[in-house]
Amino acid sequence: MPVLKGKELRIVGFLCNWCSYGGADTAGVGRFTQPTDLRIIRVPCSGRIDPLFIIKTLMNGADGVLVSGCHPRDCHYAEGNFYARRRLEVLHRFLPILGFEPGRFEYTWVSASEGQRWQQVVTRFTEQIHKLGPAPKIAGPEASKTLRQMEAAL
Amino acid sequence: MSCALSYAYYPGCSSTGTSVEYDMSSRAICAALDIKLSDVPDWSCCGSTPAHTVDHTLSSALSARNLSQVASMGLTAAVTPCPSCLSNLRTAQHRMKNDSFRQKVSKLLDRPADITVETKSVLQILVEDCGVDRIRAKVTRPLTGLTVAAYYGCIMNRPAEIMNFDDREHPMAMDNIMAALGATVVPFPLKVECCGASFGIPRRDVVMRLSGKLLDTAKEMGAMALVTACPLCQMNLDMRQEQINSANGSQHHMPIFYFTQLMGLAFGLSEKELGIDKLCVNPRTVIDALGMEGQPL
Amino acid sequence: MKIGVFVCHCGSNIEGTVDTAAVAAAAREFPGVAFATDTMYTCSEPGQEEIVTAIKEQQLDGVVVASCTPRMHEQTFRRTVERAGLNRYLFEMANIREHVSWIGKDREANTNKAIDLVRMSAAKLLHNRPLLSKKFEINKRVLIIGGGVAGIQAALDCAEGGLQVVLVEKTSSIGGKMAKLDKTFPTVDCSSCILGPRMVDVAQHPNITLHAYSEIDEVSGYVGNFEVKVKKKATYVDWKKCTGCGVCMTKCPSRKATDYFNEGIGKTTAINIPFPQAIPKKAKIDADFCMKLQKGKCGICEKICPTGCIDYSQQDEYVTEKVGAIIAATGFDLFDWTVYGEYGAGRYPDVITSLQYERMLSASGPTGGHIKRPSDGREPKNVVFIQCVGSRDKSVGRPYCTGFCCMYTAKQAILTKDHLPESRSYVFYMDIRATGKNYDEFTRRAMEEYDAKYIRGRVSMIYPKGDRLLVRGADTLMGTQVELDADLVVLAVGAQAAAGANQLAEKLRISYDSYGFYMEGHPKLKPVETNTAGVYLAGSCQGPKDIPSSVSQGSAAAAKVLGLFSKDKLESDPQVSMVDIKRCIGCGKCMKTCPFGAIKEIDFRGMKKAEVIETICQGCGICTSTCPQGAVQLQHFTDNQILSEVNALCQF
Amino acid sequence: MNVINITSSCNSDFVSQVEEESGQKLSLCYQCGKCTAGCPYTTEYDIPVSQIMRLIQAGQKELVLKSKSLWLCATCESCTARCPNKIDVARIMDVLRHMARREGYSGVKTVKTFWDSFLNSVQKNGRVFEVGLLANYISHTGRFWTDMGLGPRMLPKGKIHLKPSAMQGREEVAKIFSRYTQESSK
Ligand SMILES: Cc1cc2nc3c(=O)[nH]c(=O)nc-3n(C[C@H](O)[C@H](O)[C@H](O)COP(=O)(O)OP(=O)(O)OC[C@H]3O[C@@H](n4cnc5c(N)ncnc54)[C@H](O)[C@@H]3O)c2cc1C
Ligand SMILES: Cc1cc2nc3c(=O)[nH]c(=O)nc-3n(C[C@H](O)[C@H](O)[C@H](O)COP(=O)(O)OP(=O)(O)OC[C@H]3O[C@@H](n4cnc5c(N)ncnc54)[C@H](O)[C@@H]3O)c2cc1C
Ligand code: SF4
Ligand code: SF4
Ligand code: SF4
Ligand code: SF4
Ligand code: SF4
Ligand code: SF4
Ligand code: SF4
Ligand code: SF4
Repeated sequence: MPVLKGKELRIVGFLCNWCSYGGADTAGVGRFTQPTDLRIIRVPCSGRIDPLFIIKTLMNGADGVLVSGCHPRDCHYAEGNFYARRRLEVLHRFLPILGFEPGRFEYTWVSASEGQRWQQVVTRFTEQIHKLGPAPKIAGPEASKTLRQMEAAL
Repeated sequence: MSCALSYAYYPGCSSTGTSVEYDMSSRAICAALDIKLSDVPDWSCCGSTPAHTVDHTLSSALSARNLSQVASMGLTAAVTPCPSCLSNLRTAQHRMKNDSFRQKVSKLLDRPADITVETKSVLQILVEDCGVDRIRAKVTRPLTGLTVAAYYGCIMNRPAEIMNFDDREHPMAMDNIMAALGATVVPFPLKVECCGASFGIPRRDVVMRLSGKLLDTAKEMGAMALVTACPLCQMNLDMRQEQINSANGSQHHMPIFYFTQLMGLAFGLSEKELGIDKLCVNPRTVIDALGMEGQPL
Repeated sequence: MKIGVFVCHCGSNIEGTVDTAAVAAAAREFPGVAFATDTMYTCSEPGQEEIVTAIKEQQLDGVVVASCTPRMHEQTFRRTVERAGLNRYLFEMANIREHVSWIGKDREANTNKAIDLVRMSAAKLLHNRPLLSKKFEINKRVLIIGGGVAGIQAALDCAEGGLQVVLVEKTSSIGGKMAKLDKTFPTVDCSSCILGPRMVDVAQHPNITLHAYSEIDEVSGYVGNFEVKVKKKATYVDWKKCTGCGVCMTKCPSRKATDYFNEGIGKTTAINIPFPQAIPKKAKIDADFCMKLQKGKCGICEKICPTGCIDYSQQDEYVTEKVGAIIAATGFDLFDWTVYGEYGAGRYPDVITSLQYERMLSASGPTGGHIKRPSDGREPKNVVFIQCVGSRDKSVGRPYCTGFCCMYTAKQAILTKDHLPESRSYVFYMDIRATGKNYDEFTRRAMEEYDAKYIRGRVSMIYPKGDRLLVRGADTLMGTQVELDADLVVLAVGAQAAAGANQLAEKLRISYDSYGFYMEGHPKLKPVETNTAGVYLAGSCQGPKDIPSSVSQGSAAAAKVLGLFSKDKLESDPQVSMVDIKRCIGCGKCMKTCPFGAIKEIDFRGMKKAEVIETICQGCGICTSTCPQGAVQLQHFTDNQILSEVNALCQF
Repeated sequence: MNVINITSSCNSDFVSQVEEESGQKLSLCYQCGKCTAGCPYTTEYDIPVSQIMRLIQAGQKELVLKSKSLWLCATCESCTARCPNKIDVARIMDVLRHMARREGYSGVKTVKTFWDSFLNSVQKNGRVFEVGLLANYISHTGRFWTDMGLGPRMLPKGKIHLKPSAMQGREEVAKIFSRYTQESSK
C-alpha cells in the first residue's frame, strides 16, 4: 500500500539537517505546495550519506532518490558536502553500470532559507521521475547478490 | 592593416530616402576602415513600429524574411545603421527563441525563419569589433575645436536584455568615437530620451516638444552640433528644426550630423561621398571653423 | 520494544489535511507499536502529560510523535519522555506538518504519506539505543565580532555580567554606523551624546579586551571551547605608546587620503584618527596614501610624534583567543547605488547618500554641520530625498525593505529645516514604513510641522540643468509626471550585508540567506541564536535594523551567552561517532576526513586503532560514510538506523 | 467621477489575456509610478502608463482599450528599462494595441491611420515608399499635409523619391501580409 496507486511514485529524499531539511521546513512554513510523492530521511550532514544507502534504496524499489545538502562552502560541518559531492558524483557514473537510469538519482543544494527553491527542486524532480515511470524492480535473492557485488565495487 | 571584418549590410528603408547620407557615410567609413559590407540581396522593410503595434508575429515575420536573406548569403553577421531596424531584428530573434512563437512566424513565411544570424548596429561593430584605437589611427584631420553632444536615441541600448550594447542610461560608444576623432564631447544628459519618434506626421506637436528639449539642452551644454546614430532622430532634429523653432519660439541653428559623417570628415574623406550636402541645417560654419578645406556645398 | 505513537492535530494545521485518527490506527499495526493515539496539541501541557501518562501506564519504552518539524519541538519532547523516565534518545519525531499538511491539500495522499513517515520513525526507533551525555569544561570568555552599537551593547552587558569579553572591530574605531549619525529618530537626540559614553565604557571596562583594526582569520573548536585566530592589521603606529594627541595629523603632508569615516565627503591625512571621539583614540597610517610607505620619502610623522610611536616596518600580527561563545555583530553596508544610471551613477556631485548627508549635518563632520552642496559649497534651497534606493527593487536584486530609511529620511527632512529654515524638502516615497513606538507620529511631524512635501512615486531620472538638478518623478496620487528643480538630492540608500559577511559566516559555520544576512535559529523563537551551538547574532548582520532593535538584540545575545555560561560544565551531545574496535583495521581514513580532528590514533594491544574524542566530535557522520569496515558509527544515525527507515519505506 | 464596482466590473479574462499575450505578470506591479515618471509621452496621454497598469490589474477592459495613450506610446522602452519589477511595460502597451485593434478601438485616429498607411506601403512595395505613404495617409485622414513646406527642400537633396524603389521580392512580402490576414481571421 505504500504508494497511492496511479498517483504517486516512491521517491526518497536524504536531506542534511542544517540546510535542506530546514529549506523543506521553510517551504512548509511558506505553504509552498509540492507533489506528495517524496518521503524525507533526515541525516546530520550530506557527508553522512553513504552511496550504498542510495543504491539500496533504489534496489529496494524506490523510483527516485533525491539528495540535498548545503551549498558548497556553506556546510555546517565545514567539509561534509565536499565529501558528499565527490562520492555522489562517482555514484552517478556508476548507476548505469548497475542498471539504474541516472535520472532516478539527483544531488542538489538547498539552504535553509530557500523554501521556494526547495519547492522547485521537488516539483521538477517528481516530474522527472513521473516521466521515467516506475522503476523496474529487482527480485529478492538476486538483489542481495548484486548488492554484495556492488558493495565490493564501491 | 589586416582586417577580416565582413558583414551582411541591411540598409533599411530610410537609407534610400530621408537618411541617404547615413547610408553613404556608413559605407564610406567602413571602406576606409577595411570593413567589408555586402548588401543583403532584395531586402525588405522590417515593419518598423507600425508592424509591432499590429501584431508580434507579423512584425517578426517581416524581420525574419530579412534574416533568412542574410543566411542565404552564407554570412553569420549582419549590420544595419538604423537602431529601429536593429531593434526589430533583435526582438524578432529574441521572441523566436520560443519554439511555438517561431512556428507561428514560420507559417507566414516562404522559408523557415533563421535565428542564428548575429545582428548589430554599425555603431556597435565600430566600437566592439573594429575598436576605437583603429578609428583613432585613421584620423588625418582631427576635429579639434568642434564641441558636440552625442545623442543616441531611446532604443539604441534598450531594453538591455535584447540590445545588449553599452550602458542603457549613459551610453558612451559615440562619445568615445568623437573623442578619438579629436572633438570635444559635452556631457549630454538626455542621451537616451525619446525625440518624438515617428509621430512627426500624425502628432507633430509631440516632436516639437521632445526634439525641442533636446536642442535646448544641447545648446545649454555648449554643443555646436549634435551627433546622432538614428535616421528618425536625425530627421526630427534636422529636417524639422525650423518647424521646432517656429513652434517653440527658439532660434536654433544646430547642425545634426550622423556620427559616420564626422568620422568620414576626420578620415579626410570628401564631403560629397559623406552626403554632407544632404543635411538640412547647413553645417558650413561649423565645418569651416575646423579649418578643413571643404568643398562648397 | 513497546512503542507509543502520538499523532498531533496541531489544531487544524495538521488535522485539516491529514486524517490523524487513521494515521494512529495504521500505526497500531507497525512492528513494536503497542499504543497509538491522536491528540490535539501534543506540545501543550495536557499533550505532554498524555505522553507521560501513557509511558507509565502502558510501560512504553519508546515514543514517536508525529507533528511539526523536529527543528521545532524535538528538544521539548525529549524532555517530556525524560520526565517519564525514558532515555531522551528513545524518541523519534515524524514531520507531518511542514513536510506534509502544509505543502499538499490532498487529504488521502497526505494521510498516506503521514502513515509512511510514522512507519519510518517507528522502524528507526526499534534500533535506537539510550545515549548519555558527558560533561565538559567550558571557557567562560566571549568573543564579539563587530563594534557597532549592537556589538557594543552585547560587550557591555556580558562584561557587566562578569564575563571576559574580547571585542574585534575591523576599522580603527568602534561605533559603527551610529557613530556617523548626527541625530537619531524618533527623539532627534544627538547620536554621539548617547553612543559616546558607551564607547568610553568599552575602552575602560576591565573585562573588555578590544582589538580594533582587526579581523577574524580562523575559527576552530566548538561551543564552550572555540579557538579564534585574530589578525591585527598593521597600523604603523605602536598603539601602546600613541596618546592620540593628533599632532601627526596636523603635520602630515599627504592630505588626500580617502576619508572613510566621513563617507568620502572631504579628505583626510594619511596618518589619521578617524574622528575625535574614536575608541581607541589611536592614529593609524593609511598605507595607500603615505609617501613614506609608498615612495620612501617623508617620515615627518616619525619626527614629530612626541612619544616616538611611529613604526614604518610594522607587520600584521596574529593573536589567538580562546573563548566559549561568539557573537557576530558585523552590521550592514550601504547598497552600491551607482548601478542606477538614471540617478547619474555617481556622475553628479550634488547627488549624495543619506549617510553622507548625516556627516554633513553633524557638527563634528567635514562641513562643521553646515549643509553645503559638494559641487560649489552653496546652501541648497530645494532638497529632494528619494526613498527605496536599492530597496524594494527586484531589478537590482534587492526586493526587501530596509526598514529604517523611511524614518531617517523624515529625520533628515526635519533637520534640514532646522539647519536651513528657508529651505524646502521634498520626499519621493512609495509607502511609509514607520511601525515603532512614536514612529508614525514622527513622520507625520515632518509633514505637519516641518512642511516636508511628500510625493508618492518613484523618480525615473535626475540630470543637471544649469547649476541645479532636474528631478523627474511621478506623483501617483495625482496621477501625473512631476518635475522638480533640486539643489541637492539625497538618496535613502538601502542596507545590504556587510562586505565579507559570507566569508565570516563560513568561518563561523553559520548560514546566511541569499542576500548575505545571517540566519537566525528560528525566525520567531530564536532570533539571536544560530544553528551552530555557541554562536549568536546581534544587530543588522541578521537583517537591517534600527538602533532600538539592534540594541535589543545586543542585550538578548548577551543574555543567551550569560545563560550558556551559567553552568560550569556543558553537556556534550551524545550523538557522536564511536569506533567498534573489533572491526577497525586502523587504516586511518576516518582520521584524515574528520573536519574537526576528532579522531585520534590509539594503540590497542599493539594494533593501530581509531578512537573518537567525544567532546570534539560534532556528529557529522562523515567518518561513518568513509570507513571501509563500517567500524565507526555515528550514534543515533547508524547505518542500521538509516537503512531501517529505507526498508520501512521501500518494501517492494 | 464614476463609482467602479470592483467585483462586478472586473473582467478577469482580460487580465489573464494580457498576461498571456505579453508574458508579463501583472501582480508584480506595485504602482510605484516609475514608468510614468520616465515616459516622454505622459503629457499627451489621457491615462498615464502606471494607471494603465493599475486598470489592467483591476480588469477594466474598456477603459484601457479605448484609451488614447495606447496610440501615443512610441515604444521608447524607458518604462521597461527602469521598472523595478522588471515588467516589460512597453510590451504590454503593444499587446493592448493589438487587443484594441481587434476590438475595433482606435483612441487616436491619426496615429492609427498613419501606421496603417505605413504598413500598406510595405505590403504594396516591400519597402516603405514615403510619398505613397503620405498620399495614403492624407487621403484617409482628409488632412491637409502640414509638412508641405518640407517637400521643396527635400526633393533636390535626393531624399524624396516619387517612385517606389524597385524590389523584386515584393510579392514575398505581400504574401506575409496575406497569410497574416488569413491566420488571424481563423
Ligand atoms: C543614513 C542613516 C541614518 C540612520 N539613522 C538612524 C536613526 O536616526 N535612528 C536609528 O535607530 N537608526 C538609524 N540608522 C540605522 C543604524 O545605523 C543601525 O540601526 C545601526 O547602525 C545598526 O548597528 P549594528 O551594530 O548592527 O551595525 P553597524 O553600525 O553596521 O556596525 C557593525 C560594525 O561591525 C564592524 N564589522 C563589519 N564586518 C566586520 C568583520 N568582518 N570583522 C570585524 N568587524 C566588522 C563594522 O566596521 C562596524 O563597526 C540609520 C542608518 C543610516 C544608513
Ligand atoms: C490578530 C492578531 C494577529 C497577530 N498575528 C501575528 C503574527 O502572525 N505574527 C507575529 O509575529 N505577531 C502577530 N501578532 C502580534 C502578537 O500577538 C504579539 O507580538 C505577541 O502576542 C506579543 O506578546 P507579549 O507577550 O508581549 O504580549 P501578550 O501576548 O499580550 O501577553 C501578555 C500576557 O500578560 C498577561 N497580563 C496582562 N496584564 C497582566 C497583569 N497585570 N498581571 C498578570 N498578567 C498580565 C495577559 O493576560 C497575557 O497573557 C498578532 C496580533 C494580533 C492582534
Ligand atoms: S507539537 Fe508541533 S504540530 Fe503539535 S501542536 Fe505543537 S507545534 Fe503543532
Ligand atoms: S602617533 Fe604620535 S603624534 Fe600621532 S596621535 Fe599618536 S602619539 Fe600623537
Ligand atoms: S610618513 Fe606618511 S603618514 Fe607620516 S607624515 Fe609622511 S605621509 Fe604622513
Ligand atoms: S524603510 Fe521606507 S525607504 Fe526604506 S526600503 Fe522600506 S519603504 Fe523604502
Ligand atoms: S562524526 Fe566523525 S567525522 Fe564527524 S566530527 Fe565526529 S568523528 Fe569527526
Ligand atoms: S576508517 Fe574505519 S577502519 Fe579505518 S581507522 Fe577509521 S574506524 Fe578504523
Ligand atoms: S514602473 Fe513597474 S512597478 Fe512601477 S508602476 Fe510602472 S509597471 Fe508598475
Ligand atoms: S514605451 Fe511607451 S509607455 Fe513606455 S515610456 Fe515609452 S512611450 Fe511611455
